Amino acid sequence: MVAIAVIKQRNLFTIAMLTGIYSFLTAGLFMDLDAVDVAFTEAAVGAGVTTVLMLSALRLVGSQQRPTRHPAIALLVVGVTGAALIYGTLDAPNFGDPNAPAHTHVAPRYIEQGPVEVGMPNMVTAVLASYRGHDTLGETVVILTAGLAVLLLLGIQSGPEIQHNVSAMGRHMVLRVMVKLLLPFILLFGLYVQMHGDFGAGGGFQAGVIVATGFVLYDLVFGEGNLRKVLPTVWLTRIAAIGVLIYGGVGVFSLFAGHPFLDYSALADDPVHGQHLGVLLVEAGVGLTVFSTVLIIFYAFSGRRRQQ
Amino acid sequence: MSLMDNLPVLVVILPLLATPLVLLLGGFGRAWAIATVACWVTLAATAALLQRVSVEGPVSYRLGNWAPPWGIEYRIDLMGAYVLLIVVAIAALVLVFARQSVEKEITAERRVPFFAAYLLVVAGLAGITVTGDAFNLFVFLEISSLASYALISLGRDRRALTAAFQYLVMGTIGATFFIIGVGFLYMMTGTLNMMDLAERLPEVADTRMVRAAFAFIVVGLGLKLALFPLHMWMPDAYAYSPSVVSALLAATASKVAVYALLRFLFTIFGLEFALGDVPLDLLLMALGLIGILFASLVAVFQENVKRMLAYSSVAQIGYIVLGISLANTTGVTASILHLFNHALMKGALFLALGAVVYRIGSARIQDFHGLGYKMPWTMAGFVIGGLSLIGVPPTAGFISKWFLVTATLEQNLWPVAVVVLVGSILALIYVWRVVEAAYFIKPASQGIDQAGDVSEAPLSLVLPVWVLAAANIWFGIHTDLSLGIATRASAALLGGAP
Amino acid sequence: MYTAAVIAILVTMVLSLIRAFMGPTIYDRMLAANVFGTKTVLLIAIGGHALSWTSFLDVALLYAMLNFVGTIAIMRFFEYVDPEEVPSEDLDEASDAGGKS
Amino acid sequence: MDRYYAYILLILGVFWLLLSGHYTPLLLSLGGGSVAVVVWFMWRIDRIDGEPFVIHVTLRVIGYSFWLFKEVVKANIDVASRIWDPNMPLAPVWVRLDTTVSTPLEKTTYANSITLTPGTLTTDVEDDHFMVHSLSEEGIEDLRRGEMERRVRKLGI
Amino acid sequence: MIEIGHYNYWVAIFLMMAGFYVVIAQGNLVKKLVGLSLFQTSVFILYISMGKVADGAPPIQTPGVEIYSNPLPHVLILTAIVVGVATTAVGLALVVRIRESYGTVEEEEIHAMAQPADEKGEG
Amino acid sequence: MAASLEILSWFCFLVGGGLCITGGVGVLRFPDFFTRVHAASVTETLATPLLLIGLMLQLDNWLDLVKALYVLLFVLITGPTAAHALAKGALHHGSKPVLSGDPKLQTGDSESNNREDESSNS
Repeated sequence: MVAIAVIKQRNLFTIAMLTGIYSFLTAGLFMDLDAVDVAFTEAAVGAGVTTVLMLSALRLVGSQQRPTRHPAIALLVVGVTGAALIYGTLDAPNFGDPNAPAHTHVAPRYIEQGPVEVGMPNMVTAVLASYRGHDTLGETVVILTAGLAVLLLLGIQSGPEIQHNVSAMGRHMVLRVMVKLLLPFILLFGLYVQMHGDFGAGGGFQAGVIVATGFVLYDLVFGEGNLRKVLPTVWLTRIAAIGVLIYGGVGVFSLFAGHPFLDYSALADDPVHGQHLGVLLVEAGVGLTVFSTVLIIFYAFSGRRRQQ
Repeated sequence: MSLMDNLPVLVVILPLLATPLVLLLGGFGRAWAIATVACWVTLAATAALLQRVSVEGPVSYRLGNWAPPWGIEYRIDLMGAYVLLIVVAIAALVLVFARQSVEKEITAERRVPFFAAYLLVVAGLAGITVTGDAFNLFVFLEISSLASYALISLGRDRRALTAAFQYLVMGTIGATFFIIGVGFLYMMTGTLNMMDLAERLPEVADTRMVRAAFAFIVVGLGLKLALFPLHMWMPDAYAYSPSVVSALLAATASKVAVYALLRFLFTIFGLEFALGDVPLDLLLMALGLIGILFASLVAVFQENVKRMLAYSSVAQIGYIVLGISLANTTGVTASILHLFNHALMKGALFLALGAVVYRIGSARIQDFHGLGYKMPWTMAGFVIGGLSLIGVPPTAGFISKWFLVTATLEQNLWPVAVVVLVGSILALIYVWRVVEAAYFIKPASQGIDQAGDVSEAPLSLVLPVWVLAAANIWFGIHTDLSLGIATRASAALLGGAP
Repeated sequence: MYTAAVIAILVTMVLSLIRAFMGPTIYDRMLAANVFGTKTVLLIAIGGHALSWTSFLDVALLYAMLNFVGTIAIMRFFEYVDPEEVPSEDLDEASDAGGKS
Repeated sequence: MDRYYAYILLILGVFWLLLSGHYTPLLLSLGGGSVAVVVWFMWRIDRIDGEPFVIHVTLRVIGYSFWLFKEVVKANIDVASRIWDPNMPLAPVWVRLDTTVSTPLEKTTYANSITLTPGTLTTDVEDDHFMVHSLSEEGIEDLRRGEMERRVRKLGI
Repeated sequence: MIEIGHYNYWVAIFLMMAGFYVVIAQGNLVKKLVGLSLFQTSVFILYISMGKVADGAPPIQTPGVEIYSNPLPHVLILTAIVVGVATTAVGLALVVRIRESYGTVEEEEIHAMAQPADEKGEG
Repeated sequence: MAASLEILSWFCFLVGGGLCITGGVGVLRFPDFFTRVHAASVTETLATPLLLIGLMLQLDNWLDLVKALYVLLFVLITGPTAAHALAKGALHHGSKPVLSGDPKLQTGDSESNNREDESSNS
């Protein structure tokens, strides 16, 4: 499969491209395994964000790799690990077996009660935002942490010195017109994904990524620091922080209302209604944080000059 | 629900939500103030929590008000509360120290995000200790790890970058192994809740899958806690990171990883499985022993005091693991006790070192010449920490070593006890090298910058050092509190589910 | 009928993948990757309908978008690479030979 | 100019309604909010890069699309036959094509139409000419006859 | 689909090991990160495979569908994907900084550079 | 009515699929980057719409229909834009198209030509 090619390729640009393809394939596999939401995310993240980040990093570090050695010890470690894994799976429940313990203990409640208790058809969103809402709070914080870490490491150069090299692309009329035309639709599509996470695939995380990708596309084509004027870094940091605060705030609100942390039932008189509202708010928080953090990271990478 | 009922969640969300506040309000002074207030309030909450747990027994908290196997549960038993106290107390003390140290070592535009990341480390570590859900533990593990990669990379030496990168690779492999293991467990039991896992595992314990899961979780956590052959990332990471960061991480991060290991070994897999079916006890013991000897030896030859202390940490992990591998009450008590005491001594040592770096800008042993007279308070603190590290009687270090030796002798493993003593002697040697440099060697006249302008570090730096140094002695003499909790915690662990 | 269409798409995907591996220039690879991406979109749209997946068209739309963004991104950043870093062909050729095994 | 944003607002609103498929008050208001946010962003972006592109969607676009589709089919058959021909009768040319289209949107439409038709490919867009690569001389001849250009200009965009 | 048995897991394991091998064996830091994300992605495949229920539908409530796949692994993997991309981003940022201060991203060259300097410029 | 729609969609699928493969073969067979773009545009401009139209004829949910239409429009708009951008980029980076009358075109062994061509360029 593509994976092997990825390993063997020595030109890192090609690798970035191939990992994108690999992500597409993985996402296709996820679709086939009924994991629509995951496929959505994997596509957006693997093929979108990771590729763009990888490329912008490669711009800074150079793309040619030296020939590699193949130490036997690595093979040994890998072999042992692989053997352990195979050993482990030998008496695993069969693939797709509906009677596997994984499907009979905790999961049925999500499937049977999720749509009723949380009031939304998409069980993944229900579990994500409500039953395991705390994980998702953690996830949002992880994103914020990554943004912070990149900020700490690279900082963001702001101001007039971010002139992208004037290149063929810099004044690429067809692209400019087209991107300008597509941008509102991409953004709106992102927001659509945000709002319809309750019903179909999608949710705050995916939406944040899509919206950010739209802006990244704009920046790639228009360059010249325009995007930094549209969405200044300071705004983004604040938006990221506010996103987490919205999420945490919902939790704290339920604390003050005399319920446990993150109990959305506290938000409205009718528990199901409260759940719905809570999930909506929480997803909004996730979306804001993800969108702004992805852009922060992108700024950090693209604003940095290549040093020799 | 009263405030008391919400304590378990408060200890996590206070630092967690203080982070965006720090980012929003900005400003170095304000960031520091918010972080400090958050940490101290958390400390108060933790103390109250410990009090409550020790009276009422384990506390469970349902997040989102979903019943445990479905929702995420926080579950705090005595050991959890105890480790939590260590983490938060050290974090709060280090913050006092941080204000001036950070001002000196971190460039201005990075200070605000620095405190934000600091809070995230604390929140992540606190989350690991209180959570009762295997996957939630992974999430918090990653929060704290990601933040600490960034913090480590802020060291002024460029090797801080490579150290952070190495840590990132190793840490991610560890975390991925961990989720493979958790995934296997989930496949076999259908649950992620720790208590539920513990209940359902015995039915399926005799399957290869569970054994593989066990192996992956142990290796994964072993990577995080720098168990001997997997320790490669640690010395560099501690040696090149900013003083504040080394103090915080050395005193807390590996403790929490040990805690997670204990959780999985004893609470989830249960004693019989963990140390009976699988010959893990022998393996752990061997690794612990080799770790003690090897790391102590390497430490003796280090020129950089920070690096020396980092290797010494690897050795101390060896002691802790050794205690676990003995699998009797005394051994585990010794481990838990050492967890606490090691946090105290390493905290004191790294902070003292931070104060030295603050003044002379170096941590090499030859720059220590004559420091004993120029920075008497700092160096005195360092010496007390060092004594505790060696295990000299009136200090806390002595108590835990004593218990460890007793435990080995209970099992009639006197060669092991000898190794422990040898380790202490090696510790004596490397601590002595610093002491010798500081007190008995005159500074070379052409010394770089100690031409008389080196004076005692400011109060905000010395105070935390001394609080910890004093704690080392206090807990060496008044053992009731620490020992009592450790004994009860280990009894609970070994007695199966607390 | 769906099967026929899906097989056709899969064949095309394989063909474009071969081109992506063979290069020889980075632009050939990008072109192939672009074709590959479009075909993935089609595959999801048609296969998704055939297997009655839910919200497969949302995913297809997302893929179409990412495919475009990806192509532009690669081009954008490739412009920054120094000419001397443009992969020399034999290197790539050699590594590919191993890659397809 | 303000009409232009009202216009975008309208198009995006329709886009949302067709996409959403859920018409509860909550989602409708969220949709309205989303559309407004996007339009605000577009307004802001236009202010900053100074390149607002005014779109006039007219019914003529539909007619043009059908014509273009017919051309595309013809060209496809041509290229497909070249692909399968064992001799691969290729005679690629790369020439300058003078044009009179003026506005950016017109140029873009024209250039993309050329590219969309297999066998011809716009490689560069300059003020008064395009560079076009074609698989054969005939493709260029067709373009030079200018039917496509005329139709693009008639769109009045 | 039950005949497939464990085949799916093994594919995932094979991919996992491929990624893991890259992490250990490759000297190029960027490549290491690529390997790392390959490794993680394969773990995701493992998880999602275990969530599949034969003949199940995606866990989105649809009228007339009785069997759904297990939503829990999906949720976990969503979180894990996020963690993965966060790690990659931080890793890449580190690589960029390493490149800036060492001038290379090959592990061996960095080692060669770091050792002689060990005694100088400490602290 | 339903039957004729069915037949129409069959037709679309078959022709689309055939064109799709054609394009793929073209991408492999054609001698240089620029000619390959033409081959690629066969798959993008006719095969894709045909397949999607075939699909649209099968869909019974108007919401899906609209989304399929969006996908189609999006692909049609971005396809040529990307091709154009790629071609422009390739030129900018020093590739030159192989032109009519070039002896390389006649040999039929496209790969070797190509490598020669590229290595002389870069």
